[in-house]
Amino acid sequence: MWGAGLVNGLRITLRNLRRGPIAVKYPYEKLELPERARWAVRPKYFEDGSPKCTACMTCVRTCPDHILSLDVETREDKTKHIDRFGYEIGACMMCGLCVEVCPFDAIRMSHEYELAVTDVSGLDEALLEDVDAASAQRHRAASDGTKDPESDD
Amino acid sequence: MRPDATDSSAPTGAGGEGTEAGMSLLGQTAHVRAEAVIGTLAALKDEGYESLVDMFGCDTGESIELTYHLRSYAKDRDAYVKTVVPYDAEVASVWNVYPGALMPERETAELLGLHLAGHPNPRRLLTTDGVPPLLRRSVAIRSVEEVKRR
Amino acid sequence: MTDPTEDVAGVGLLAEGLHDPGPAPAGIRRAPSGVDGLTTEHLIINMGPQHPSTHGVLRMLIEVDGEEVVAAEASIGYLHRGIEKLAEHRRYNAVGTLMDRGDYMSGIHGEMAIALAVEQLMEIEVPRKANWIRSLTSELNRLANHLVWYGTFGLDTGAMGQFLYSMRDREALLDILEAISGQRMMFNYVRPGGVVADLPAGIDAKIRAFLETFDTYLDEHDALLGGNEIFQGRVKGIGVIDAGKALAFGITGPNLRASGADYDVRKAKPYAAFAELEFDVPVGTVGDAWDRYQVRMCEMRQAARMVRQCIEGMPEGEHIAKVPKVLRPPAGEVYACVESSRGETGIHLVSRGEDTPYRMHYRAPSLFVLQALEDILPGHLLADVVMIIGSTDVMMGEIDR
Amino acid sequence: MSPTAGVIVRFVALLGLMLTNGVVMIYMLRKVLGRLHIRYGPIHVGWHGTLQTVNDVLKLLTKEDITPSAVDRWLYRLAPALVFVPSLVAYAALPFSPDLAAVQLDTGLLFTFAVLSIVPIGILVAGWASSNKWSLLGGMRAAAQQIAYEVPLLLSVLPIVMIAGTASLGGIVAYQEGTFLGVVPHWFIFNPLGLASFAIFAVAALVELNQTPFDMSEADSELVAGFATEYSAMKFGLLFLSEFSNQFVLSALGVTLFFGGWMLPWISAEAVSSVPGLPVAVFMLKAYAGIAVMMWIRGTFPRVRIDQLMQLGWKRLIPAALALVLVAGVIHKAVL
Repeated sequence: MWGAGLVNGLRITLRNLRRGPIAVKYPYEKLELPERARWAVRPKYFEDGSPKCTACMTCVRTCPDHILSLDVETREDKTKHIDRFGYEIGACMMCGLCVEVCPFDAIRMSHEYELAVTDVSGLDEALLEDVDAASAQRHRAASDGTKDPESDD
Repeated sequence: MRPDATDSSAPTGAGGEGTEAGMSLLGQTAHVRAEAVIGTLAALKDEGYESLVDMFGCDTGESIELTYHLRSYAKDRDAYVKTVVPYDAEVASVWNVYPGALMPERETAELLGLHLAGHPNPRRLLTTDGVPPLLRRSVAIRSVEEVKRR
Repeated sequence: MTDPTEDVAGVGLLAEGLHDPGPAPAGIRRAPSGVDGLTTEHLIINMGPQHPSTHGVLRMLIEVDGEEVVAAEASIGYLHRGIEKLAEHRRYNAVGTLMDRGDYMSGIHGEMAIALAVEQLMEIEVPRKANWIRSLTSELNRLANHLVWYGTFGLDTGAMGQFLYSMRDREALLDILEAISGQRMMFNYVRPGGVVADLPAGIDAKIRAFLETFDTYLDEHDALLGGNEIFQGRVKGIGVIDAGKALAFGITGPNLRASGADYDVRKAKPYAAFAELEFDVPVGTVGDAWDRYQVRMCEMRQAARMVRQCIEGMPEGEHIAKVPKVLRPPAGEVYACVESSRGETGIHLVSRGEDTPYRMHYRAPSLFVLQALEDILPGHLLADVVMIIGSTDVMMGEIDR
Repeated sequence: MSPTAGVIVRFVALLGLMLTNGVVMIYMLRKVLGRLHIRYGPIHVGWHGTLQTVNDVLKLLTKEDITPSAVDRWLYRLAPALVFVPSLVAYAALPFSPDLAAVQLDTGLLFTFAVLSIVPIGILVAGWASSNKWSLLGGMRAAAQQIAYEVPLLLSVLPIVMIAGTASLGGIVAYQEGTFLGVVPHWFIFNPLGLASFAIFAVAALVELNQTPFDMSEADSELVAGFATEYSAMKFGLLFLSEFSNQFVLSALGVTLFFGGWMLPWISAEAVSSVPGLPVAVFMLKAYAGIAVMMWIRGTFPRVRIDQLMQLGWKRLIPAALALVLVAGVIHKAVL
């Protein structure tokens, strides 16, 4: 009969009505992210709070959009001091390539997705500022062989 | 105009004389002079290659190499017709043999700085007027420093 | 793209002044122009780039005689980001992020195309489990894409409900893909040599839960839109692309199969694990919007069936082959194609041995559908134009690249 | 009370009813459509979003009222009035209860349809005056569609007038009192002739109201926003509000003609009218039930193409309506 499809359509919308809304009321209820979700890049630290980054510039070279920048000064005794590890979060596409390629597991993809800022200067963050870079031996000592940090690159 | 010697008049099988070794990965490839392109394509179409899958150009440093990728669904085989044209050359449009080449030709001509002859609508497809031919090696991309200073 | 400030009349095909309308389609009687001194004029309408029902930023210049389309021309380029140029300056592991943004509804297919091209060049042997994971994620991505097509196709005809029901199912799919790859649409998951990470634990429970409810929901979708007589009346018989015209214009994928030509890259040139999966390929007869609708709905059922097979038969093993950190494929030129949800997405890769591609051409299936649209639109009504564009599921991201 | 004071009081009452109707119906539409589409609808503003529409009206009042330059100035301003006033006047003849009706007209039915037929003229003027190709198409479509469907709308109501013997809405409601063999109430919906004419009335009413599946004039997926594209702030508010009040008027008309107006089934008319306020409540409830069904249809069905709509109208509905009038005449003379 001509109208059968129409009536069936009405029945389906009514059944959906009875199923009840599935919308998540965002600011009040939040969905929890799966473990692998990739959002803003964040530095990682040793237990004593010093950053694991050894300023080896691998991630800076790997980033396809060139948004990571590292101002470093090497002192005479080969230790490095990171003035600013710049990260332009406004232009980051969160592809995770820097984290994959970092030989010292010094940065991670966090679960922070609420990254709105009110002022445009907030788009250019500094991951690490005015701090001493960790040295390779420190990593070897810390990991004592569990993970070989000196993988070749 | 007689298609030149390298063109394979009976392309089945004979069309396979790929030039450099590296090209063999592509399979049947026919290298043709620019004027013989339409002749070869028409011959291949009667041969059973009824569909043009793709058409694109590549800037090889000293000239532009146009590639026509044909396919015969009946025999499930692909064939490539390649030709080399100088920069800013006048390229004859093949749309009446393969109407599928209408837009790809416009895009290739626009992005590689060629001129289309015999095309119903030879206007620019993707970029507005005044934009240089982007896919030329000569047109530089923003350097890392420029990107950083944005 | 024509210069937006330019007067609309002086544009491409329409530049030669106004056309006289073709033969009136069946059932439409056209008022003769010039009768008793009344001359009718054709309107040139700008449908897009900001128009509610052009998918993405398509701008169609339509010359209309009353409601009937006399001539149509697509003016595109509003989403041109120069993916092919950018690819010449990126390393091989980062080109996948570009391909995600080409056809942004089926990122996995784009990434797979470039991965296959590099693997062919470097003769990398992909482990069996990686192939199975690739097939699983590509079918999940196809489902998500067809659901968006279904929802927006319903919106084009004016029904709001279908869009929200399809979004409900798509959310579940995107959550699964987020759990596997880390992001909902910009996956960056398939890499030359395999996939970047193995399946997370408990993912097959999540997929099984989705599949259970999905079958009932899919039948509901089909009944709600496809079963609706008004929709059938709107869709049957319009936008007919017969097999000959489809092949001549280089159309591939569901639009080609809807016109009756049985060609699917997953069957003709099997890649990933599609050789080991059984699925059948739906083929239409006439090639009108109704056949395109049927073909895509049936493809969704086949995709769900394949996802089920993938979970049950997932082999053990490595998820990626031993691949050097920086890929330097040997000099050469290769063409790798993939059955993406819109047709055959192909990558023509020219390499000169450096760590960045020398030239990467991205074959976009929607570009060939768009030029066929320009050819078939005259003769339809304005309301049909929206339906035909909706039924072919053209995607501006991959047309403009 | 002098007659002019009476008219002013009635006018203010109708205007108040129309505005509250508009506010309640917009909120109801969002909630019904929301729940149909498995989402919430407004929830933040006020208790469960009830103040949402009040906010919207305030927003429309305070928004800048832009008059595009290329617009036909006078017609552009006249159009919202041409659409809003008829839908306000159409409330006049509705019988809310045995004695409570703004105007007791003997030809209430014809008056309501006559007033409602001015609305398409307003839409056409709005479409033409906005000097925008999309709204011109929207205006043309609306004119063609509503003029084509006014004929079956009137014809479908003629059998009711013939059987009830009067064109006054109060009279028609009174006729529907009592029950047939004690079980079936005298409502016209249960009368076979009434059922047939209700089918045609429902389709024609949906087309008159530009409701899905016939919302051709502001088919948002084709014509951007149809005739209302160039209107902003309160002018758009007037167009929008009159669309909803038309919906209420036609739903109320359907209730009066087919579902026994303010009557309750199986209860006598005096019992209902003895309780103060009950008839008005029953009438409004039935009218809103009709509106809910329209919203249910709006959330489900796609849109019909304009030429299919015309063919349905001229080739199927009008002949059917004419045949129905013929059959009703013969039966009415032979049987009753």
